[in-house]
Amino acid sequence: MSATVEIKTNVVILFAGDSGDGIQLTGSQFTGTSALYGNDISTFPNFPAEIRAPQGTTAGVSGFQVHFGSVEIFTAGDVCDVLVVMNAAALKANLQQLKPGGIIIANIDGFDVKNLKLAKYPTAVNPLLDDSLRGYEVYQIDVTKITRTALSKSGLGTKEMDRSKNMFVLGYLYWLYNRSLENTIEFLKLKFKKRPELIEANISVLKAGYNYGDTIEAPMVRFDVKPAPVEKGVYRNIMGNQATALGLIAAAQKSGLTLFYGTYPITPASDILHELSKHKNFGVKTFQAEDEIAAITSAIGASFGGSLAVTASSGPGIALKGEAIGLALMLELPLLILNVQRGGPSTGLPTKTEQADLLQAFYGRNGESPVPIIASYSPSDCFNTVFEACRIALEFMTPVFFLSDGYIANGSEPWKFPKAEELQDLTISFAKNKLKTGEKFLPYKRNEKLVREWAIPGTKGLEHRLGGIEKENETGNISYDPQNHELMVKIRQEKVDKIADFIPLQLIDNGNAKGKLLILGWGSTYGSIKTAVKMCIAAGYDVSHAHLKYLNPFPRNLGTILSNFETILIPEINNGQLIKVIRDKFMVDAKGLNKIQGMPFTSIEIQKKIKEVLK
Amino acid sequence: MSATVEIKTNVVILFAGDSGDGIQLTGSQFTGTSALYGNDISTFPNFPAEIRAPQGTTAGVSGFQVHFGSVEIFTAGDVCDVLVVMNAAALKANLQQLKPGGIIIANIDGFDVKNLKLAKYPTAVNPLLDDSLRGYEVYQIDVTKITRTALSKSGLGTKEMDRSKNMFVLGYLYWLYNRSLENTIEFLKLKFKKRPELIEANISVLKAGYNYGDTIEAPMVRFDVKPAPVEKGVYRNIMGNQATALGLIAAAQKSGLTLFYGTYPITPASDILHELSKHKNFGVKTFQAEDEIAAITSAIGASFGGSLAVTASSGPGIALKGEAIGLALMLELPLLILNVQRGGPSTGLPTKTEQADLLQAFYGRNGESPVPIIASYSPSDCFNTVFEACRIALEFMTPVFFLSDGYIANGSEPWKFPKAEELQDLTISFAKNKLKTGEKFLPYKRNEKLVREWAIPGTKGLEHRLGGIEKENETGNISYDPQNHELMVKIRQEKVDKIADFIPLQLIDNGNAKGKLLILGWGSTYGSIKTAVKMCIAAGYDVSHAHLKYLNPFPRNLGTILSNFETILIPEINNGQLIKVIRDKFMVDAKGLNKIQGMPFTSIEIQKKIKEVLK
Amino acid sequence: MTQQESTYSVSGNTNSELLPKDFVTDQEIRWCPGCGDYSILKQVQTVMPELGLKREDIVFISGIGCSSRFPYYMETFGMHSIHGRATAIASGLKATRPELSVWIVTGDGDALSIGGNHLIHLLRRNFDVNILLFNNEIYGLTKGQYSPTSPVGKVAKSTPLGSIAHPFNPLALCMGADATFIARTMDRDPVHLREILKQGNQHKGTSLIEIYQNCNVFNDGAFEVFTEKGTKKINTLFLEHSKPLVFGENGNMGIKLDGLKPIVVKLSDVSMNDLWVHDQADQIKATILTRFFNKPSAENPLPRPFGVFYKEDRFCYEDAMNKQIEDDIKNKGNGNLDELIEGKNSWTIK
Amino acid sequence: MTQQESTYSVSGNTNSELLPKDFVTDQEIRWCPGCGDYSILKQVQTVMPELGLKREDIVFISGIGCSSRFPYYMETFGMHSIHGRATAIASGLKATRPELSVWIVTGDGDALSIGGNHLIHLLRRNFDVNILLFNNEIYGLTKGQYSPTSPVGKVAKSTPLGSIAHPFNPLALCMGADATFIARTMDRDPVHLREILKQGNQHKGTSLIEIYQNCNVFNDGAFEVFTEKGTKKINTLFLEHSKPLVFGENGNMGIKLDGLKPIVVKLSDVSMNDLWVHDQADQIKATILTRFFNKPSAENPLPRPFGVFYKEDRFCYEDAMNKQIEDDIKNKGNGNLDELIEGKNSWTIK
Ligand SMILES: Cc1ncc(C[n+]2csc(CCOP(=O)(O)OP(=O)(O)O)c2C)c(N)n1
Ligand SMILES: Cc1ncc(C[n+]2csc(CCOP(=O)(O)OP(=O)(O)O)c2C)c(N)n1
Ligand code: SF4
Ligand code: SF4
Ligand SMILES: [Mg+2]
Ligand SMILES: [Mg+2]
Repeated sequence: MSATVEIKTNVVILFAGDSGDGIQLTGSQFTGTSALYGNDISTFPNFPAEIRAPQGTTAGVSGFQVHFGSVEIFTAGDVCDVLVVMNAAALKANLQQLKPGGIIIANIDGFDVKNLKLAKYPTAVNPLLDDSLRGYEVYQIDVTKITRTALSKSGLGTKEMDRSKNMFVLGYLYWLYNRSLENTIEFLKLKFKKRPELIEANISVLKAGYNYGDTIEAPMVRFDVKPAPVEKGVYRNIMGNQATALGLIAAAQKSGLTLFYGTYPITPASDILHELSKHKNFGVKTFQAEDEIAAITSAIGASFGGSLAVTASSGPGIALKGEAIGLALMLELPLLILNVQRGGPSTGLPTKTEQADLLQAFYGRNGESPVPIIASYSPSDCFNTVFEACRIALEFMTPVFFLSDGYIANGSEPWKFPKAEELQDLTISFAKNKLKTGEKFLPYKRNEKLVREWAIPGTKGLEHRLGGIEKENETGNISYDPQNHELMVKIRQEKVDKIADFIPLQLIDNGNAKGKLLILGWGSTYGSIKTAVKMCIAAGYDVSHAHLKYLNPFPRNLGTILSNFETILIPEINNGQLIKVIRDKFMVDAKGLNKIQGMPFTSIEIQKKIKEVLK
Repeated sequence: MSATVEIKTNVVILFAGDSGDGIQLTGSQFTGTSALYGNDISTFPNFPAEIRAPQGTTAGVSGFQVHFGSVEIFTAGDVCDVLVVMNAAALKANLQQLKPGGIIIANIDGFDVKNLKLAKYPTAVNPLLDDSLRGYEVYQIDVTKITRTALSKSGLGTKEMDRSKNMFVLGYLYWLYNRSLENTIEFLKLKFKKRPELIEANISVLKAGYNYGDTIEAPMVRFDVKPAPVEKGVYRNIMGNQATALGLIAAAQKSGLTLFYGTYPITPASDILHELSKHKNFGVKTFQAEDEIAAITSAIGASFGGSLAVTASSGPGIALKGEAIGLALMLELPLLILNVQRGGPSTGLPTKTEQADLLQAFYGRNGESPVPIIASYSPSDCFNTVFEACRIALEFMTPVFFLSDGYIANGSEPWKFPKAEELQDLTISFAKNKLKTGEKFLPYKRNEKLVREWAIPGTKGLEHRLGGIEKENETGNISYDPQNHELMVKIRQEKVDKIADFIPLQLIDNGNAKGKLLILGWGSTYGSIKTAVKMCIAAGYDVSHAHLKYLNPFPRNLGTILSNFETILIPEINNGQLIKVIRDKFMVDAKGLNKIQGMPFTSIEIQKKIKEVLK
Repeated sequence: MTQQESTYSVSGNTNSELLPKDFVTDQEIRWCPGCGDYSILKQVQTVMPELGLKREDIVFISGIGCSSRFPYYMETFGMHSIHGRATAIASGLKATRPELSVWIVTGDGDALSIGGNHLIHLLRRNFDVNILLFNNEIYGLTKGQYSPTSPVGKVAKSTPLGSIAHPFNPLALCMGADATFIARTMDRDPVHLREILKQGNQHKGTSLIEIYQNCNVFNDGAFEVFTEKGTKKINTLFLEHSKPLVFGENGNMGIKLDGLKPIVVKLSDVSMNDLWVHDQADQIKATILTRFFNKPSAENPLPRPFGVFYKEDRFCYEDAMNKQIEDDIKNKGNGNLDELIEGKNSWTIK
Repeated sequence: MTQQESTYSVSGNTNSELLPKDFVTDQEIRWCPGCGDYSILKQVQTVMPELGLKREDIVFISGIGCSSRFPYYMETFGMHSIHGRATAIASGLKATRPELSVWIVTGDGDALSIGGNHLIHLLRRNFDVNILLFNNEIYGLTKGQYSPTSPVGKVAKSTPLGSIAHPFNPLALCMGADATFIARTMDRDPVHLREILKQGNQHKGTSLIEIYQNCNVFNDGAFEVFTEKGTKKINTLFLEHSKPLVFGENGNMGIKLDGLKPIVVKLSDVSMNDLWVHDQADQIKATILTRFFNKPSAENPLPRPFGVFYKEDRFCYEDAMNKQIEDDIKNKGNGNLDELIEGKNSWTIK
């Protein structure tokens, strides 16, 4: 039966099911196909907090949200248009995400007595049967049964048959959104190269799903989401942690240095380690240390030896690195510290996102210890931002904080990736022995940027000693001299402040350069703010958006920008951190918009606040 | 020959010599005697950075500065009136501390060729012989020779004789300042109880010094510093670290709890451990852990068990405790974290003072993690302040930061100490089992102060589990619920903010409640600011002084106070830390006065700044 | 004012009415289905009532890891702390509350990677606590990185080409740290597990119990040669004090010492009397037993020992701590706060 | 772009012209007069030219402590880092610059208290570095607290009534951590010290050298029975590979193994042939030797061993790391950045 086709500018689908239901794969496939088709896209996978929470329970629900459109897309979507649920728990956990009137596609088999009970529905209640879902359009499909039927002649066991249930759902959605099966068929061929019987089975179930849409008798609307007017070029889909890993390898290649990555596993930073350790043929050295302190100090050792040294963790692990960060800054060695932030304090909410480690990056160590801080604002942006962080570390001989968070780290988006040759060169010149006879090497002699030279072991004549005790200017010898200490503290501060002369000026992302309201954001709130501001401007509000990537030092023109607005609003996924620094530094009475729920803002929340402020 | 007597209101003497010269003992004796006499007093010992730097070198010079007067004394003195030097290095290292026209008392024997060379005077230069010291009054005494003569019949060896050189100097100064020998004689009798021959020797050298003053033929002025009009009562001399230790024991006694002190040695905090470990008969349990992390986590264990748990360190060690502080705050268990600050960053200047760990106390951990902060302002004040910190920790079930610094820790002053019975009672009531059958204990149920109960193991029926993962309100069970997380973050913040209702209002220490200039200080700058403001007020300047003890939360009326002044000046021994918090919180454009030299402000420096601001 | 002794006092009565189910909490267990942790939890809950302890005197302290979720499932006092620090937290608790029964639950990463230092220091100090080290040779909670006990070559998330780090031999390490009680058992042998738990509890001093635990999601079968029927008998050696070392199908094999070298012998060739007799008190013998560590194979047929390797009587830190306090009180009398505050050199201004 | 190999390349040439004085820096030495550290510094400077290393290829890394000031006095590359972390810093350096000669200088507190974890992990990973552990059984720099090697009863700043913590046996701990080279020597025997330094340097893998060092200010005489003329001979045992264990005035005593038990015998009573012959390759024997640890006395006359206890060939972490990289390059070719960035699923928008 052929259905009417409705054209949509953008659609949010949330796939949800048990961890074992192949939800992540289904979501990624749908994403890839839509990207290929030319849609702009943003995604957010939502893993259960437990490794494998008991099957069928809400704790075990895995989700994958994809937002695709014929317009520019900046977030994974506030609410969803379509909710695909493989069992009762998935419905229960996610129904509040579905917009009124939205579509529910439910696998009936996941709503049997056992599943209903595991999802903690009251006895004898089945949401598919009572009319609690009357505000939605519900499509009930017995996925299991149809899948088994489709595979009846495959010779596979029931268990193995059931594993392709997700392909049925995917096929059905391809039908619904008028997508070609080609991309997924190719994928299946590669994935099951070694088990041809599974290639066939999965393809036939995929097609069964597609055909089901075509053939069932229910009156049904199909949708079309046209390609987005995105820039021409070659794209790929990329997750934040992956982009971070690639950015590091790129920086190593462009600097000609060995990449040393000293780390200790922690959610949500570990995937960077996993990704890097796959690329040993780039000379990458990954080191899973015994703890976070060894992770950073081994990186300091590698930096002393002339490597591009990186350490990474999330909040609690970063807390452990504080003392060693102080050492790196005293030694004035390049070092990258990546913090993929998660919900805190303490162990907090390990699998959730938060921006609550900014002040830790600023002040989380003893003494006067300024460290440059730079934050990424989207999954693909991690590539550029971590590359830039490497540039700063190498160019200014300093530890640098790179901040990302769980939302960016696990989120993905299409990326018009650069060619290697387009990337900036980071060529390093280690100190050479240019001493005249009798002359002593001065390890703390500085250039006009106040940067000392990187003199690595193996360089004859440059033998020298570094340490964490206050050092005499230029010679680096231990010095307890009062004046010298003040001088050195000031120099270390000035060196970081001066970086402002070597970073881009702050741009207004959207809106006028002067006006009533500036939304000042940083990090992963970019997409929601961007969307909200865009819509508010369209609705006639006088609002602008600037998004900070450079947090320490701030771009030189930030003060001027702030002074051009009547009100400054700073949305953060924390209890107010950037706002403290801004208020102190610029004496502007900025207001905060804070959400501390382990989840990103919706653009609606931000729009609401904008309208409230401007009314 | 009898000398003229000149009356002085206050005098600063700096004793300086080699580490082996008994300088600390000489200084303490002089201090004790003057205190007994009724002077107000402040002292500052200055140890060499090395354990035992090569004898005779400037690196090996040990100093003890005492400031005593018939007026109130608040600091150890900006410059000194009298400089006692046992050798050439001591002169070289300290001459710049002596005021023009000041008195130098020099031991000639310490200016032989060898000593001059060790002190790095150019060959053939002897400052006692050229006229480089012509701006001072120099008394040269061959202390060694006279001491040996005085002991010629004692039967002691030369080495042992030479060890009482310091008694000669002390005796001479007793003569100069018209002091009785009694106190020191008593002391010697006790100290050498087991070696009577040394009692006699030391006393006779002490007397020789005194008589030397009486009999030499040089025309000489003696000085008299009358007793100060200090409050009546019983006094003792006390150093900051000692006062901290006693304050902790007092809090343990008044709360009826076992004091558990988990720590790892570090300068300048270790002396608290040394002091506490002497008082095991108070049931004090000191635990020298394997590192700072074990130090704090063992304390958390002790707190869970119902002890008054304390951990202490200095900057680098505090940096290591960040993660565990987050745990304590999540668990909502009482815990004291003492930071005796020293010069940073990194290893920094371990033997010097600094106030540069304030922002670390505020923000040095992951996530939203507010911790109350309270700072002591003088050696004896450590007693009250640490006691108050214990009160807050116990009353609000929270970790609390107590900040002190190297200057306070090693400085000493007379203390009109309280009687035990005058101290506030801190009686604890652990949670009791008041549950009805079937009722569950709710470990995170709160009282009107938002404080939960302390339910310790061993209490039947209150079995429960705590952890660092976000917890459900009231039950304490693990919860990943978004709304609950926001609620808990807000509660933890509010609980700390609310403490403001249970601390004293901020007082103006000196000056008017409204005016042109407020000097807002915290911690060890108290004495210098107090002195400076007093003098400026006397000179007619419109300046006031408020000194913060409560840094988080601030006293409720602080905002009002700040708004009553045209200018706020914040002097700190750092590059500007409190000022950041004040500017952010109160939107006042406060100015900083910063010194980062590992040394306290002189009151002159502060006066200069006051005059500059007010001109 | 004196210590609040009343609140602290803990009577020694056994509480014979308690049942295993009294140690079950209302929290849903969140381990993966099939995880070895379930069996260990079960055995601990089973053994608890037999130990003669009051429930409120028992405290379980853990770090972070799958295994470290354990305290949530025990109806006793408990703390789920931070990664690697359970041992240090327990030390502070035991130092101040020696009358409590303190159990530490930790994983191979928690105890031997980030927590290695606290572990070895706890062992030397010999606080009277029990350590249950769940060794699954993998990082479970963080989804499958190799751990300090993973064998060389282990392919895991962080080592796609195989691990290159020589692993710890946990019991050898603990012997080196002067542990006073070390034992090994496994999730799949409930009877043995319970027996070892009881012996560990009885030991006065730190009891270190390594438990082989299967992580069926990230490291399935790591110990199957020791746990599965077909291979268990010839690959495991169950130690019993004063008994000769015998193992194999039908107990037909034994271990003999050739000088310092252990060799496998057939009981048909060698007399029982010539076999190595297990002596828990012998530190050297225990060390040699910890070195039965390579996977048994044709060239190296040494079976893996289970049971109590070593047990030594040595004073516990908390006892010495208390004794020092008591002695000091005996010598100086109970501390007098007024005297302390006044010090020895006060003066009066009138 | 490829690695900047030119800058890194280090030739293997020995530099025979170097003299001990070439390793002396212009920094004034700040140890207390009489400190054992002076002698160790002297011997290290003396030995350096004999090792066939270029000065610029040598790196000394230390933590914090009196001993950790060492790098400032060595005219090589050096880092005086933070307390306890020298071992971890050295690991990162060696992992990336295997051609350098890396020396770690650490104290008993630095290595075994705060740094214990990094030490044992370094040992198991077996990076090819040398560790000089200056054991003075005290915290020198912080002015005299007891350390993890101080004996029970030690009266120190933090233990005015005597320490109550059972100390580590450092070499036993290191054996437990699967060290591949352990040795003991002392500040007061320059010849032996130099010999052990050379052997440590020759060993491929982590060489752990414990050096008894007198802190004459806070712990004077801690080792005097082993270092002073009158008592040294009967209390020390100098180990030499393949040689029987002989000691005593005129070498008239020996050690025999009675089963697993070492006993002291007089050579007049027992034949040389019956003595224990030192075998550096024997892990169990080495372990037994580390257990010669109580102060020698009438009941326990076992002398304290000095020399190389144990030496094992095992692959070094950095070599395996490089091999894995080489193999990966062999298998997949040198990484191509464009291909990496593009990934496998790109698409083109035209
Ligand atoms: C400071 C810190 N670092 C890292 C982590 C992440 N983390 C949690 S558990 C764990 C290791 C778990 O392995 P193991 O101890 O063997 O326990 P298992 O899960 O296998 O039972 C890691 C690395 C953390 N929570 N905190
Ligand atoms: C993080 C940190 N904790 C504590 C200290 C203080 N500290 C410096 S050296 C030291 C111990 C020194 O003892 P040891 O390692 O035995 O060296 P030694 O001075 O005896 O040579 C301590 C506790 C520090 N510098 N940093
Ligand atoms: S990941 Fe492994 S150890 Fe963790 S719960 Fe699952 S099966 Fe158990
Ligand atoms: S304190 Fe001891 S170890 Fe340190 S320099 Fe002095 S004598 Fe040497
Ligand atoms: Mg594990
Ligand atoms: Mg030492």
